[in-house]
Amino acid sequence: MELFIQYSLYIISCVCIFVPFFGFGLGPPVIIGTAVSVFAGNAYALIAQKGILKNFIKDKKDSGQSGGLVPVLEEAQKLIDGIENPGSVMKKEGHHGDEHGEHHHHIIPIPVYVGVLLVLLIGTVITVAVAQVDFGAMNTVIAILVATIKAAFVLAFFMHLKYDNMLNRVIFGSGFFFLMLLIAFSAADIFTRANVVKTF
Amino acid sequence: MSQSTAHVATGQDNYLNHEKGIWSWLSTVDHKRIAVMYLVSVLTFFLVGGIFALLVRGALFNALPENKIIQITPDVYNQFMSYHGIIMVFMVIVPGIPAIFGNFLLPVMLGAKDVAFPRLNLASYYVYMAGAALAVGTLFVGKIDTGWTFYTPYSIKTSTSVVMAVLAAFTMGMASILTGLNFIVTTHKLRAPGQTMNKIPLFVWAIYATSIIQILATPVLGITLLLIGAERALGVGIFDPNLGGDPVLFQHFFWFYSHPAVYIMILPAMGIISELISTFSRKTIFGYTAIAYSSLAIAAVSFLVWGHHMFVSGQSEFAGILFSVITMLVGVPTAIKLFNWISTMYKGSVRLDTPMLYAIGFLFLFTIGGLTGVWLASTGMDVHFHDTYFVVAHFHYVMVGGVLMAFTGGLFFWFPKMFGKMTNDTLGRLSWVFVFTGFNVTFFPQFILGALGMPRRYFEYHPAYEPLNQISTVGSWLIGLGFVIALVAIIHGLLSGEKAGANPWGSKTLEWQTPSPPPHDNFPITPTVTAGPYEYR
Amino acid sequence: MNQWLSIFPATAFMPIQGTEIAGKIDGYYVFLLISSLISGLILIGGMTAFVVQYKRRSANDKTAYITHNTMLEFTWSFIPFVIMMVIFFWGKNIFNELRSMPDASEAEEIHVVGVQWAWNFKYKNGIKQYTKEGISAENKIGNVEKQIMAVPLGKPVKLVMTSNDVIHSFYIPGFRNKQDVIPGRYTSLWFKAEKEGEFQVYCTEYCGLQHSQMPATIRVMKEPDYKAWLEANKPVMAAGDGGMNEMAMKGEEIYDGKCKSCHSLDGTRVVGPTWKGLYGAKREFADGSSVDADENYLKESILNPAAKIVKGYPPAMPPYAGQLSDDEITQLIEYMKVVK
Amino acid sequence: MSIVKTEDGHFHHAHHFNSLSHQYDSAKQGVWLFMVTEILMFGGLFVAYLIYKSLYAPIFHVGSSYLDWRLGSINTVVLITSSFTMALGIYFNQKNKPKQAVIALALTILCALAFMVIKYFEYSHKIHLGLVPGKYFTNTEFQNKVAEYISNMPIESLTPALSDANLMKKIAPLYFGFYFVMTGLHGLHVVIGACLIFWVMVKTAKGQFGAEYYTPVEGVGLFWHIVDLIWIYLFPLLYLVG
Repeated sequence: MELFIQYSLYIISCVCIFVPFFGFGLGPPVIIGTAVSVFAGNAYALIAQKGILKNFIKDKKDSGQSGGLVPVLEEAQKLIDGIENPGSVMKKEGHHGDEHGEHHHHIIPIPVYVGVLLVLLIGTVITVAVAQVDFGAMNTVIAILVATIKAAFVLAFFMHLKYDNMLNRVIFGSGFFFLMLLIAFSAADIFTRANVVKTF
Repeated sequence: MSQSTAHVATGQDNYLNHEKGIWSWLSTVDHKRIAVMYLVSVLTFFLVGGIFALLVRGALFNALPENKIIQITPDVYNQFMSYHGIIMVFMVIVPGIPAIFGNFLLPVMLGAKDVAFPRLNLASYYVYMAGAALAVGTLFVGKIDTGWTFYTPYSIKTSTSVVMAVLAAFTMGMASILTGLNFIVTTHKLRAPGQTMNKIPLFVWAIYATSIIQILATPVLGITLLLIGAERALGVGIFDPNLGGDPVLFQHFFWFYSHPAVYIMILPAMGIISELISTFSRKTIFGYTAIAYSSLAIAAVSFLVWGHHMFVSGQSEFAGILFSVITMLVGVPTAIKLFNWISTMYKGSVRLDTPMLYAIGFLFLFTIGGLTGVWLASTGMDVHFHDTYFVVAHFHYVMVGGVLMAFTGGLFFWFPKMFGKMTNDTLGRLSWVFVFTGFNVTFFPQFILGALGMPRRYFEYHPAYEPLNQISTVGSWLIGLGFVIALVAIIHGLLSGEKAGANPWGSKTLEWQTPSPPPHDNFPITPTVTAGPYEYR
Repeated sequence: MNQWLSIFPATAFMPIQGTEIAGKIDGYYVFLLISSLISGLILIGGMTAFVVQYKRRSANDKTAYITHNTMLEFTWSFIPFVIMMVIFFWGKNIFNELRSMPDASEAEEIHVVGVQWAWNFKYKNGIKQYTKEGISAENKIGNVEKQIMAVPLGKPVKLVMTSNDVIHSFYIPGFRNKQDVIPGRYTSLWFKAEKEGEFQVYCTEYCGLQHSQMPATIRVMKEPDYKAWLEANKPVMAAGDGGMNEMAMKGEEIYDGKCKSCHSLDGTRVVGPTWKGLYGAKREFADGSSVDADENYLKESILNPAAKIVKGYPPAMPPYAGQLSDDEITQLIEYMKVVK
Repeated sequence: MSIVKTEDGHFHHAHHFNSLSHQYDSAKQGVWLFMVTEILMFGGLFVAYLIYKSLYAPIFHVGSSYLDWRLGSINTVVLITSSFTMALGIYFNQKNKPKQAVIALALTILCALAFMVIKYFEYSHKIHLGLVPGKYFTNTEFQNKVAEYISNMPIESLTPALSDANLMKKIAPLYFGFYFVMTGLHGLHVVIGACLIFWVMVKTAKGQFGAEYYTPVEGVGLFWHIVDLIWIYLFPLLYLVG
């Protein structure tokens, strides 16, 4: 999967270099935005999955350097560990269903589910409440923003994506990514069309 | 495991005789048997689509309707042309290589016992057949005359049974999604021990890239087709200009699938060619990584270039230029592949058996198709060539000259593996001669016709174009003859071919390391992979 | 640049050049042809050479073990890339030229309407090259009798195009130009003809039964001839039995703008009743009453449609009181009279 | 894929997998891939919606005022709750508590039914008023309201299309085209989801799932959450912001 990410990265940066070159109006923000996010995702994947950071810290410690940035980096590594291996954080619950051996499914406790339910209900209330006030074009933005936060909670907890492996996250993210391409390029046509004027 | 070993000891048990009776075939979950069922279905549809092609070419032998050798009316011609497109695209080329060779070979090449979801695999076969039945059903209920593209608003206005046809395409799209899903999970999860992503054969890489496209592009086609149905039933207005819709948006949605679909068709063909060239040059493939990655690159970029089908469709000039430059980028990985295949032959030991002849034919035709593709990707040139016979010639060079050549080559190559018998090499070579020359005779004149300005999908045309069209029609008969000879070679091989050994071509990939035909579980013992797929030392 | 390219006779494979841009496109075409021939020769020639030279000699041939060569691979990714960028920029410049419209002041504007299956042209002075009932039997490609669009020589012509039914595409091979014609929207195309004579127009977007029989001809004339043509074909304004008088022509324009989407002229049912043979016919209403369609009824139905609803139709028409002047209503009714 | 529970109460994975967890991971990845296709399929509709909304904002604004946001909110709450009970259904299966799991799944189906009943009332109301897609649209009041709304807009914010009153009247039904297609397709998914949940509920009741093997429940759960997810976007876009 990293290969996939890296190769699409190459392509998108290619596009990135050439599109601003022509001074197009709409393309660059969209494409640069996606490129930056892919860069970020890729860097994250490298650090998290290949353990680059971990190795770096280890090297430093081995060679006796522990000042400077090393403690900060260690904190960062812990954070990544927390995201990547949630099981290690919530071990007690996780091992309950594993009596039969090899497989490790993370089980989220009921209070978490209840909390998510509450968040979603509050989100709904906010959506409805905000819609009663007229913010103009911001209404759509707020609505989509709140909806996205709600969706993130559903994905992370109800759909267990927070505790799932990287691949499934990438798979699901790619759906949204390609959707974004569809809308970006369709919009690049529809909103840049010349207005044809009739003189008679 | 002990069971499998026992079978090998007798040397008799294989997937063909593992179970007996027609029901054991229809209800099988063995990927190899499903592949054979796909083979039979796809070849049948190919025959039907080919007959439509010959009829279309026959009708175009003469310019004016009054002296046509095939006396049909324009509406019948439009139906022939539409059926040729729909059958060949949705029923033959899109499922062709992935569903037949992908199904048969992907698990074997990975060293797995089956695909990840065998029952889903069978289900997708039946979904595909249901879609095909719907499509063929329109022949008896109302016909279809929209072409394979279903452009609105024509598809909303025409009185033919468009709803049934779009449902057919939707259903077959569903089958395509399920197959792709199965292959992706299989590639991720079911590789044999030691079979890392850097060691899988290039055919698997190609199928993997194809599957990604299938998963990501087909749903958009699905919703587009459903919307056409809704448009006809309810008049929702999303694509109907009378109700405020934008027909050009339909084209965006349609080509968001259908351009990547072009790569659904050609990528597996490229995979086959990688295997053929390496095996018959008895040499390791040149630039494995480059070929593998360029498959993924093509898959990724293919989603960004759909607008090059729409340079003159009324999309904005800005979008046209944007799509044009990205299209140029697709040319780079394609060029990389061509160069790599050719340098694979350098200092090799090349043997021109039937499959290799087809591979050489592929390289020849695909080079022409690819180069003319660059012309069409350029905005300035495409304005003149768009929707003329130049485009027709270009995509037939890629689709027929590319995909079908690779398909036939692959069929002759893996036939010993699939059925345990050899085909007659003389017949195979003869078929190649006819297909190859016939193909060039048919489609090269169409480049000239297109440059001269003959528009596509014309039933009657200016008499000045007649001589070139007649050459083209004669060529189509040669292709037809060539494929009939190929079919004879296949049937002859099935009935009275020599018995094939496990590895008749001396290939190094995993599927040749198991008996021909493979046993029910593919391998007597789960293999452990230690070397790459092309280690010819 | 194009000088040396023109040594190679591109016109042998292309239609006659009718515009300056067509010449540029042909130069570009020659460049593509030659560069593709060279690349094709390298690829196919290399392939053939390798097949011949490295033919398998014995069953146990040893082959070289070459896995990759980064420098080589980079070269053959980079060189095609550069060539393609050249091709792209050259093509983009031509495309820009094809698509940047001339000033409205200096260009001759002609309106084009694509219908199934004919091209309709309309000039500023009222000339209409309309085919009312599709294509006539003798109006075929073989023995040409087609719609004529006269254009002046050496003056930019701008076409403003739309379609009445499905997508068509307006293609002039001699000018190397093409643009789809889309219902519900206007697209435009321009050219400056540099050669006298007749140029073929094709429809290149599949539009149904007689897609291949939508021929039209662009007739390029010298400026004075063009003026004379415009004068000679000016519509006859005199009132007459089937002919259109000036009032009716104005009415038609109002119809095109406001009424066409709901009322047909050929008897097909759209949203509202057709206007075909409407004037003087007996109208039956939803409440059972009926009346002959005279000027008073028509006027009432335009101003206050809800008063009398024709049987079998929804009360969908908005009232036009205040939107149309009395003159305009009279013009519309004049037009209804000639729609038979 | 076939999993057999043997007499001693253990589950056996299919022959081509190494282990149960191997099979579980593969199946889950397959379901996720399928979810991507669902997202992209609905995504096509959302793309069309966003484009037309930015082109013809007044139609969507007036259109959304014709929908009852109270019913929409109730449906949102119902679906969110059903997602919660579905998650519980999986949880109880993970904990080897089939009885509670069956109750949770049954509640989910009830929510789905409640959702469809409310949807039915909404639909029949719209159809009664003639607020249906283009071909059958008869509600002139809606068209007039759109015209009125546009006439109240500042003149400089009008595009050529918007200032053409007749055109706007003609294309006003577009909103209900979107409404019926989007909610209709979503409703179809709700029905399919309810059937699937019923299927896993029966299997749970028969004791065919447990902590070791509950892949179908998990898969159906993912599908159901996607249905919920889509509604989370549909609700504000159709009912509130318009």
